[in-house]
Amino acid sequence: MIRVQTEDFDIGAEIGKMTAGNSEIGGLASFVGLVRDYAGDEKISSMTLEHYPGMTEKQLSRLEAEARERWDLQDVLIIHRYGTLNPGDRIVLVVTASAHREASLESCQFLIDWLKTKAPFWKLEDRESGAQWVESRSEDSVAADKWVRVTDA
Amino acid sequence: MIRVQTEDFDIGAEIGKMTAGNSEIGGLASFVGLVRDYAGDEKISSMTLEHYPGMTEKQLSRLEAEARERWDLQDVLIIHRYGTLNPGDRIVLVVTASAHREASLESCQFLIDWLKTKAPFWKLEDRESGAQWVESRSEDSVAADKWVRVTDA
Amino acid sequence: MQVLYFGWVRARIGISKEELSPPPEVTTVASLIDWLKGRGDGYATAFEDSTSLRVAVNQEIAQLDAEITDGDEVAVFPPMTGG
Amino acid sequence: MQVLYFGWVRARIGISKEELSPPPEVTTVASLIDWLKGRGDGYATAFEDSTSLRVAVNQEIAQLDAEITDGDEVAVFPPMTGG
Repeated sequence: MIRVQTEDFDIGAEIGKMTAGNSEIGGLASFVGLVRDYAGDEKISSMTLEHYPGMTEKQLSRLEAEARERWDLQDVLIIHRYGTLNPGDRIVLVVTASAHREASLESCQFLIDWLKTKAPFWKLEDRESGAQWVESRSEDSVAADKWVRVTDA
Repeated sequence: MIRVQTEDFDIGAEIGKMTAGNSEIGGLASFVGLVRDYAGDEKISSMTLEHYPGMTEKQLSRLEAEARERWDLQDVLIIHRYGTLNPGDRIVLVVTASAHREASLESCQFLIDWLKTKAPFWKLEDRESGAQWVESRSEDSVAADKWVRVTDA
Repeated sequence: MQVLYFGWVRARIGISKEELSPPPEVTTVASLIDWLKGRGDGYATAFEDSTSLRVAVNQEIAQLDAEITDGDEVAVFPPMTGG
Repeated sequence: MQVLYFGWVRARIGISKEELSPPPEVTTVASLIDWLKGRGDGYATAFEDSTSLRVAVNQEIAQLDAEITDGDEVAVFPPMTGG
Protein backbone atom coordinates (compact mmCIF):
# COMPACT_ATOMS: atom_id res chain seq x y z
CA MET A 1 0.00 0.00 0.00
CA ILE A 2 1.21 3.51 -0.70
CA ARG A 3 0.14 6.82 0.81
CA VAL A 4 1.13 10.39 -0.03
CA GLN A 5 0.00 12.77 2.66
CA THR A 6 0.76 15.89 4.68
CA GLU A 7 -0.16 14.26 8.01
CA ASP A 8 2.28 12.44 10.26
CA PHE A 9 2.09 8.65 10.62
CA ASP A 10 2.21 6.29 13.59
CA ILE A 11 4.91 3.68 12.98
CA GLY A 12 3.76 1.30 15.72
CA ALA A 13 0.14 1.43 14.55
CA GLU A 14 1.12 0.84 10.92
CA ILE A 15 3.33 -2.14 11.79
CA GLY A 16 0.70 -3.46 14.18
CA LYS A 17 -1.97 -3.38 11.47
CA MET A 18 0.36 -5.21 9.10
CA THR A 19 1.24 -8.05 11.47
CA ALA A 20 -2.15 -8.44 13.17
CA GLY A 21 -3.68 -11.65 11.97
CA ASN A 22 -0.86 -12.50 9.58
CA SER A 23 1.31 -15.08 11.30
CA GLU A 24 3.11 -15.97 8.09
CA ILE A 25 5.33 -12.93 8.63
CA GLY A 26 8.70 -13.95 10.06
CA GLY A 27 10.60 -10.73 9.44
CA LEU A 28 9.53 -7.13 9.12
CA ALA A 29 11.96 -4.40 8.17
CA SER A 30 11.22 -0.72 8.30
CA PHE A 31 12.91 2.56 7.59
CA VAL A 32 11.94 6.03 8.74
CA GLY A 33 13.48 9.13 7.22
CA LEU A 34 13.45 12.26 9.39
CA VAL A 35 14.22 15.95 8.95
CA ARG A 36 17.63 16.72 10.43
CA ASP A 37 18.38 20.03 12.10
CA TYR A 38 21.64 20.63 10.30
CA ALA A 39 22.83 20.59 6.69
CA GLY A 40 26.61 20.56 6.98
CA ASP A 41 27.22 23.21 9.65
CA GLU A 42 24.14 25.24 8.86
CA LYS A 43 21.05 25.09 11.00
CA ILE A 44 17.80 24.19 9.25
CA SER A 45 14.61 25.70 10.61
CA SER A 46 12.23 23.81 8.31
CA MET A 47 11.99 21.79 5.11
CA THR A 48 9.26 22.04 2.49
CA LEU A 49 8.61 19.01 0.30
CA GLU A 50 7.01 19.57 -3.06
CA HIS A 51 5.82 16.66 -5.17
CA TYR A 52 4.13 15.86 -8.47
CA PRO A 53 0.58 14.80 -7.59
CA GLY A 54 -0.51 11.94 -9.78
CA MET A 55 2.96 10.95 -10.87
CA THR A 56 4.06 10.44 -7.26
CA GLU A 57 1.32 7.88 -6.63
CA LYS A 58 2.12 6.14 -9.93
CA GLN A 59 5.81 5.94 -9.16
CA LEU A 60 5.34 4.71 -5.59
CA SER A 61 2.88 2.03 -6.77
CA ARG A 62 5.39 0.97 -9.37
CA LEU A 63 8.14 0.72 -6.75
CA GLU A 64 5.89 -1.41 -4.55
CA ALA A 65 5.06 -3.68 -7.51
CA GLU A 66 8.75 -3.99 -8.36
CA ALA A 67 9.63 -4.98 -4.79
CA ARG A 68 6.85 -7.56 -4.72
CA GLU A 69 8.06 -9.00 -7.99
CA ARG A 70 11.67 -9.30 -6.82
CA TRP A 71 11.00 -10.65 -3.34
CA ASP A 72 8.39 -12.90 -1.81
CA LEU A 73 6.68 -10.32 0.39
CA GLN A 74 3.68 -10.60 2.66
CA ASP A 75 3.11 -6.85 2.72
CA VAL A 76 4.57 -3.51 1.69
CA LEU A 77 3.80 -0.02 2.98
CA ILE A 78 5.23 3.25 1.71
CA ILE A 79 4.09 6.51 3.28
CA HIS A 80 5.65 9.72 1.99
CA ARG A 81 4.77 13.13 3.41
CA TYR A 82 4.88 16.48 1.64
CA GLY A 83 4.41 20.07 2.79
CA THR A 84 6.41 21.94 5.41
CA LEU A 85 8.13 19.87 8.10
CA ASN A 86 10.31 20.75 11.07
CA PRO A 87 13.55 19.15 12.28
CA GLY A 88 12.75 15.85 13.96
CA ASP A 89 9.60 15.36 11.86
CA ARG A 90 9.13 12.09 10.02
CA ILE A 91 9.27 12.34 6.20
CA VAL A 92 8.94 8.81 4.92
CA LEU A 93 8.12 5.31 6.15
CA VAL A 94 8.89 2.09 4.33
CA VAL A 95 7.81 -1.24 5.81
CA THR A 96 8.31 -4.62 4.18
CA ALA A 97 7.13 -7.93 5.63
CA SER A 98 8.12 -11.39 4.55
CA ALA A 99 8.32 -14.95 5.80
CA HIS A 100 12.11 -14.50 5.83
CA ARG A 101 14.31 -11.74 7.18
CA GLU A 102 16.54 -11.49 4.10
CA ALA A 103 13.61 -10.63 1.82
CA SER A 104 12.27 -8.00 4.20
CA LEU A 105 15.65 -6.33 4.82
CA GLU A 106 16.74 -6.34 1.19
CA SER A 107 13.44 -5.08 -0.19
CA CYS A 108 13.31 -2.30 2.40
CA GLN A 109 16.78 -1.14 1.38
CA PHE A 110 15.81 -1.41 -2.29
CA LEU A 111 12.71 0.74 -1.82
CA ILE A 112 14.56 3.45 0.08
CA ASP A 113 17.35 3.51 -2.52
CA TRP A 114 14.87 3.85 -5.36
CA LEU A 115 12.68 6.39 -3.58
CA LYS A 116 15.70 8.69 -3.41
CA THR A 117 16.03 8.95 -7.18
CA LYS A 118 12.67 7.80 -8.58
CA ALA A 119 10.02 9.43 -6.39
CA PRO A 120 9.12 12.91 -7.70
CA PHE A 121 9.79 14.96 -4.57
CA TRP A 122 11.89 18.09 -4.22
CA LYS A 123 13.06 19.51 -0.93
CA LEU A 124 13.55 23.15 -0.06
CA GLU A 125 15.48 23.74 3.16
CA ASP A 126 14.95 26.91 5.12
CA ARG A 127 18.49 27.60 6.32
CA GLU A 128 20.05 30.45 8.27
CA SER A 129 21.55 31.76 5.03
CA GLY A 130 18.24 31.51 3.18
CA ALA A 131 16.18 28.96 1.28
CA GLN A 132 18.19 26.22 -0.41
CA TRP A 133 17.07 23.36 -2.66
CA VAL A 134 18.41 19.98 -1.59
CA GLU A 135 20.61 18.68 -4.37
CA SER A 136 20.55 15.11 -5.54
CA ARG A 137 23.64 13.20 -4.42
CA SER A 138 25.72 11.09 -6.78
CA GLU A 139 25.93 8.43 -4.02
CA ASP A 140 22.16 8.12 -4.23
CA SER A 141 22.35 7.39 -7.95
CA VAL A 142 25.02 4.78 -7.28
CA ALA A 143 22.88 3.20 -4.56
CA ALA A 144 19.85 3.16 -6.87
CA ASP A 145 21.83 1.75 -9.79
CA LYS A 146 23.11 -1.23 -7.85
CA TRP A 147 19.53 -2.61 -7.97
CA VAL A 148 19.29 -2.37 -11.77
CA ARG A 149 19.11 -5.88 -13.16
CA VAL A 150 21.05 -6.85 -16.23
CA THR A 151 17.79 -7.79 -17.95
CA ASP A 152 16.55 -4.22 -17.41
CA ALA A 153 19.55 -2.62 -19.08
CA MET B 1 20.69 -0.13 24.72
CA ILE B 2 19.94 -3.82 25.06
CA ARG B 3 17.09 -5.60 26.81
CA VAL B 4 16.43 -9.29 27.38
CA GLN B 5 12.90 -9.87 28.59
CA THR B 6 9.84 -12.09 28.52
CA GLU B 7 7.44 -9.16 27.95
CA ASP B 8 6.35 -7.88 24.57
CA PHE B 9 7.61 -4.51 23.32
CA ASP B 10 5.92 -1.53 21.64
CA ILE B 11 7.79 -0.70 18.44
CA GLY B 12 6.21 2.71 17.97
CA ALA B 13 6.93 3.73 21.56
CA GLU B 14 10.54 2.52 21.35
CA ILE B 15 11.19 4.38 18.10
CA GLY B 16 9.36 7.45 19.43
CA LYS B 17 11.58 7.55 22.52
CA MET B 18 14.67 7.26 20.35
CA THR B 19 13.79 10.10 17.99
CA ALA B 20 12.15 12.45 20.50
CA GLY B 21 14.48 15.35 21.06
CA ASN B 22 17.21 14.02 18.77
CA SER B 23 16.89 15.89 15.50
CA GLU B 24 20.33 14.74 14.34
CA ILE B 25 18.73 11.46 13.25
CA GLY B 26 18.11 11.40 9.51
CA GLY B 27 17.48 7.69 9.08
CA LEU B 28 16.18 5.02 11.40
CA ALA B 29 16.08 1.37 10.40
CA SER B 30 14.35 -1.34 12.32
CA PHE B 31 13.76 -5.05 12.13
CA VAL B 32 11.18 -7.13 13.94
CA GLY B 33 11.36 -10.91 14.02
CA LEU B 34 8.10 -12.74 14.63
CA VAL B 35 7.00 -16.31 15.34
CA ARG B 36 5.60 -17.88 12.17
CA ASP B 37 2.75 -20.37 12.25
CA TYR B 38 4.39 -22.89 9.96
CA ALA B 39 7.77 -24.63 9.75
CA GLY B 40 7.81 -26.10 6.26
CA ASP B 41 4.34 -27.63 6.01
CA GLU B 42 3.97 -28.33 9.70
CA LYS B 43 1.85 -26.12 11.90
CA ILE B 44 3.54 -24.60 14.94
CA SER B 45 1.44 -24.05 18.04
CA SER B 46 4.14 -22.27 20.09
CA MET B 47 7.85 -21.59 20.36
CA THR B 48 9.92 -21.57 23.54
CA LEU B 49 13.11 -19.53 23.59
CA GLU B 50 15.80 -20.51 26.06
CA HIS B 51 18.82 -18.31 26.62
CA TYR B 52 22.00 -18.09 28.68
CA PRO B 53 21.38 -15.40 31.29
CA GLY B 54 24.49 -13.32 31.80
CA MET B 55 26.15 -14.34 28.57
CA THR B 56 23.19 -13.11 26.52
CA GLU B 57 23.47 -9.60 27.93
CA LYS B 58 27.25 -9.63 27.40
CA GLN B 59 26.93 -10.75 23.80
CA LEU B 60 24.18 -8.28 22.92
CA SER B 61 26.17 -5.42 24.47
CA ARG B 62 29.17 -6.51 22.47
CA LEU B 63 27.14 -6.54 19.26
CA GLU B 64 25.86 -3.05 20.01
CA ALA B 65 29.42 -1.83 20.66
CA GLU B 66 30.63 -3.43 17.44
CA ALA B 67 27.87 -1.73 15.42
CA ARG B 68 28.67 1.63 17.01
CA GLU B 69 32.34 1.17 16.19
CA ARG B 70 31.68 0.29 12.55
CA TRP B 71 29.03 2.94 11.83
CA ASP B 72 28.39 6.46 13.04
CA LEU B 73 25.19 5.80 14.96
CA GLN B 74 23.03 8.10 17.02
CA ASP B 75 21.36 5.24 18.84
CA VAL B 76 20.98 1.45 18.94
CA LEU B 77 18.29 -0.66 20.56
CA ILE B 78 18.17 -4.45 20.73
CA ILE B 79 15.29 -6.15 22.54
CA HIS B 80 15.24 -9.95 22.58
CA ARG B 81 12.47 -11.91 24.22
CA TYR B 82 12.67 -15.38 25.75
CA GLY B 83 10.09 -17.79 27.15
CA THR B 84 7.08 -19.25 25.37
CA LEU B 85 5.66 -17.32 22.43
CA ASN B 86 2.77 -17.93 20.06
CA PRO B 87 2.60 -17.54 16.27
CA GLY B 88 2.39 -13.84 15.42
CA ASP B 89 4.25 -12.83 18.59
CA ARG B 90 7.25 -10.55 18.31
CA ILE B 91 10.62 -12.16 19.21
CA VAL B 92 13.24 -9.53 18.57
CA LEU B 93 13.52 -5.83 17.77
CA VAL B 94 16.59 -4.10 16.38
CA VAL B 95 16.56 -0.35 15.82
CA THR B 96 19.50 1.70 14.58
CA ALA B 97 19.48 5.45 14.13
CA SER B 98 22.00 7.55 12.27
CA ALA B 99 22.36 10.89 10.53
CA HIS B 100 22.46 8.93 7.26
CA ARG B 101 20.24 6.17 5.92
CA GLU B 102 23.10 3.94 4.73
CA ALA B 103 24.56 3.65 8.24
CA SER B 104 21.20 2.85 9.80
CA LEU B 105 20.21 0.25 7.19
CA GLU B 106 23.58 -1.48 7.08
CA SER B 107 24.04 -1.64 10.84
CA CYS B 108 20.51 -2.99 11.31
CA GLN B 109 21.23 -5.79 8.84
CA PHE B 110 24.58 -6.44 10.51
CA LEU B 111 23.01 -6.77 13.96
CA ILE B 112 20.29 -9.14 12.76
CA ASP B 113 22.84 -11.28 10.93
CA TRP B 114 25.09 -11.51 13.97
CA LEU B 115 22.23 -12.09 16.41
CA LYS B 116 21.35 -15.23 14.45
CA THR B 117 24.68 -16.90 15.16
CA LYS B 118 26.15 -15.01 18.13
CA ALA B 119 23.29 -14.50 20.55
CA PRO B 120 22.94 -17.48 22.93
CA PHE B 121 19.31 -18.37 22.28
CA TRP B 122 17.86 -21.75 21.42
CA LYS B 123 14.37 -22.29 20.06
CA LEU B 124 12.08 -25.22 20.69
CA GLU B 125 9.07 -25.39 18.38
CA ASP B 126 5.93 -27.14 19.49
CA ARG B 127 4.82 -28.79 16.25
CA GLU B 128 1.98 -31.14 15.40
CA SER B 129 4.48 -34.01 15.30
CA GLY B 130 6.01 -33.04 18.64
CA ALA B 131 8.65 -30.71 20.05
CA GLN B 132 11.49 -29.89 17.69
CA TRP B 133 14.63 -27.81 18.23
CA VAL B 134 15.18 -25.17 15.56
CA GLU B 135 18.41 -26.01 13.78
CA SER B 136 20.96 -23.39 12.85
CA ARG B 137 20.99 -22.71 9.13
CA SER B 138 24.15 -22.64 7.07
CA GLU B 139 22.79 -19.55 5.26
CA ASP B 140 22.82 -17.77 8.61
CA SER B 141 26.51 -18.54 9.07
CA VAL B 142 27.20 -17.27 5.57
CA ALA B 143 25.23 -14.08 6.29
CA ALA B 144 27.11 -13.57 9.56
CA ASP B 145 30.50 -14.27 7.99
CA LYS B 146 30.09 -11.62 5.32
CA TRP B 147 30.49 -9.01 8.09
CA VAL B 148 33.80 -10.46 9.32
CA ARG B 149 36.52 -7.94 8.57
CA VAL B 150 39.87 -9.04 7.23
CA THR B 151 41.55 -7.50 10.27
CA ASP B 152 39.45 -9.76 12.55
CA ALA B 153 40.52 -12.95 10.83
CA MET C 1 -0.34 21.08 -23.92
CA GLN C 2 -0.11 21.14 -20.15
CA VAL C 3 3.41 21.99 -18.93
CA LEU C 4 4.43 21.63 -15.27
CA TYR C 5 7.52 22.77 -13.39
CA PHE C 6 8.85 21.58 -10.04
CA GLY C 7 11.67 22.35 -7.62
CA TRP C 8 14.06 25.12 -8.60
CA VAL C 9 12.79 24.97 -12.20
CA ARG C 10 9.40 26.11 -10.90
CA ALA C 11 11.00 28.64 -8.56
CA ARG C 12 13.04 30.23 -11.36
CA ILE C 13 10.15 30.37 -13.82
CA GLY C 14 7.77 31.57 -11.15
CA ILE C 15 4.80 29.40 -12.07
CA SER C 16 4.04 25.74 -11.49
CA LYS C 17 1.80 24.94 -14.42
CA GLU C 18 0.71 26.46 -17.73
CA GLU C 19 -1.41 25.55 -20.73
CA LEU C 20 0.68 26.13 -23.86
CA SER C 21 0.24 25.79 -27.61
CA PRO C 22 3.77 25.52 -28.94
CA PRO C 23 4.43 25.96 -32.69
CA PRO C 24 4.52 22.87 -34.96
CA GLU C 25 8.34 22.64 -34.89
CA VAL C 26 8.12 21.66 -31.22
CA THR C 27 7.98 17.87 -31.51
CA THR C 28 10.21 16.76 -28.62
CA VAL C 29 10.76 17.78 -25.01
CA ALA C 30 14.13 19.25 -26.00
CA SER C 31 12.56 21.46 -28.66
CA LEU C 32 9.84 22.49 -26.21
CA ILE C 33 12.51 23.58 -23.75
CA ASP C 34 14.36 25.51 -26.47
CA TRP C 35 11.15 27.26 -27.42
CA LEU C 36 10.33 28.05 -23.77
CA LYS C 37 13.75 29.68 -23.28
CA GLY C 38 12.56 32.49 -25.55
CA ARG C 39 9.63 33.25 -23.27
CA GLY C 40 11.62 35.20 -20.70
CA ASP C 41 14.61 35.41 -18.39
CA GLY C 42 13.11 33.04 -15.83
CA TYR C 43 12.85 30.30 -18.42
CA ALA C 44 16.32 30.97 -19.78
CA THR C 45 17.80 30.68 -16.29
CA ALA C 46 15.76 27.61 -15.39
CA PHE C 47 16.78 25.76 -18.56
CA GLU C 48 20.37 27.01 -18.72
CA ASP C 49 21.98 23.66 -18.01
CA SER C 50 20.06 20.88 -19.73
CA THR C 51 22.14 18.14 -18.02
CA SER C 52 20.56 19.12 -14.69
CA LEU C 53 17.02 18.82 -16.06
CA ARG C 54 14.78 15.77 -15.82
CA VAL C 55 11.49 15.38 -17.63
CA ALA C 56 8.30 13.38 -17.56
CA VAL C 57 5.72 12.94 -20.30
CA ASN C 58 2.24 12.01 -19.12
CA GLN C 59 3.65 11.35 -15.65
CA GLU C 60 6.23 8.86 -16.91
CA ILE C 61 9.97 9.53 -16.73
CA ALA C 62 11.17 10.37 -20.26
CA GLN C 63 14.30 11.47 -22.07
CA LEU C 64 14.87 14.94 -23.53
CA ASP C 65 14.41 13.55 -27.05
CA ALA C 66 11.00 12.06 -26.23
CA GLU C 67 8.33 13.02 -28.75
CA ILE C 68 5.38 15.03 -27.53
CA THR C 69 2.05 16.05 -29.01
CA ASP C 70 -0.70 18.50 -28.21
CA GLY C 71 -2.63 16.64 -25.55
CA ASP C 72 0.43 15.61 -23.54
CA GLU C 73 1.26 16.56 -19.97
CA VAL C 74 4.94 17.49 -19.91
CA ALA C 75 6.87 18.17 -16.70
CA VAL C 76 10.36 19.62 -16.31
CA PHE C 77 12.19 19.43 -13.00
CA PRO C 78 15.55 18.96 -11.25
CA PRO C 79 16.73 15.45 -10.28
CA MET C 80 14.26 13.98 -7.79
CA THR C 81 15.16 13.88 -4.12
CA GLY C 82 12.61 11.59 -2.55
CA GLY C 83 12.91 9.49 0.57
CA MET D 1 33.42 -25.99 38.34
CA GLN D 2 30.01 -24.79 37.24
CA VAL D 3 28.84 -26.58 34.07
CA LEU D 4 25.76 -25.42 32.11
CA TYR D 5 23.82 -27.02 29.28
CA PHE D 6 21.40 -25.42 26.84
CA GLY D 7 19.11 -26.43 23.98
CA TRP D 8 19.03 -30.09 23.04
CA VAL D 9 22.24 -30.68 25.02
CA ARG D 10 20.32 -29.74 28.16
CA ALA D 11 17.26 -31.71 27.05
CA ARG D 12 19.29 -34.89 26.46
CA ILE D 13 21.23 -34.63 29.72
CA GLY D 14 18.11 -33.69 31.65
CA ILE D 15 19.63 -30.95 33.78
CA SER D 16 20.57 -27.36 33.01
CA LYS D 17 23.38 -26.77 35.48
CA GLU D 18 25.65 -28.73 37.80
CA GLU D 19 28.58 -28.15 40.13
CA LEU D 20 31.35 -30.62 39.23
CA SER D 21 34.84 -31.47 40.42
CA PRO D 22 36.45 -33.22 37.49
CA PRO D 23 39.70 -35.17 37.95
CA PRO D 24 43.05 -33.43 37.33
CA GLU D 25 43.38 -34.84 33.79
CA VAL D 26 40.46 -32.63 32.75
CA THR D 27 42.31 -29.51 31.58
CA THR D 28 40.33 -28.51 28.46
CA VAL D 29 36.68 -28.33 27.46
CA ALA D 30 37.22 -31.33 25.17
CA SER D 31 38.57 -33.46 28.02
CA LEU D 32 35.72 -32.30 30.25
CA ILE D 33 33.25 -33.47 27.62
CA ASP D 34 35.03 -36.82 27.31
CA TRP D 35 34.89 -37.27 31.07
CA LEU D 36 31.20 -36.27 31.17
CA LYS D 37 30.35 -38.93 28.56
CA GLY D 38 31.12 -41.56 31.18
CA ARG D 39 28.49 -40.16 33.55
CA GLY D 40 25.51 -41.74 31.80
CA ASP D 41 23.57 -42.34 28.63
CA GLY D 42 22.13 -38.82 28.49
CA TYR D 43 25.64 -37.34 28.40
CA ALA D 44 26.85 -39.85 25.83
CA THR D 45 23.93 -39.02 23.53
CA ALA D 46 24.25 -35.27 24.07
CA PHE D 47 27.98 -35.28 23.28
CA GLU D 48 27.88 -37.90 20.51
CA ASP D 49 28.78 -35.53 17.69
CA SER D 50 31.33 -33.00 18.87
CA THR D 51 31.12 -31.01 15.59
CA SER D 52 27.58 -29.97 16.54
CA LEU D 53 28.66 -28.69 19.95
CA ARG D 54 29.53 -25.11 20.83
CA VAL D 55 31.08 -24.02 24.11
CA ALA D 56 31.60 -20.96 26.25
CA VAL D 57 34.06 -20.48 29.09
CA ASN D 58 33.10 -17.81 31.61
CA GLN D 59 30.37 -16.62 29.27
CA GLU D 60 32.74 -16.09 26.36
CA ILE D 61 32.61 -18.17 23.19
CA ALA D 62 35.53 -20.63 23.25
CA GLN D 63 36.97 -23.52 21.28
CA LEU D 64 36.87 -27.17 22.36
CA ASP D 65 40.59 -27.07 23.14
CA ALA D 66 40.20 -24.07 25.49
CA GLU D 67 41.88 -24.63 28.85
CA ILE D 68 39.70 -24.64 31.94
CA THR D 69 40.32 -24.60 35.67
CA ASP D 70 38.35 -25.18 38.82
CA GLY D 71 36.58 -21.87 39.25
CA ASP D 72 35.44 -21.61 35.63
CA GLU D 73 31.90 -21.50 34.33
CA VAL D 74 31.73 -23.82 31.32
CA ALA D 75 28.70 -24.07 29.04
CA VAL D 76 28.02 -26.63 26.31
CA PHE D 77 25.25 -26.08 23.79
CA PRO D 78 24.14 -26.49 20.15
CA PRO D 79 24.82 -23.73 17.61
CA MET D 80 22.98 -20.58 18.70
CA THR D 81 19.78 -19.59 16.94
CA GLY D 82 19.12 -16.05 18.06
CA GLY D 83 17.20 -13.32 16.31
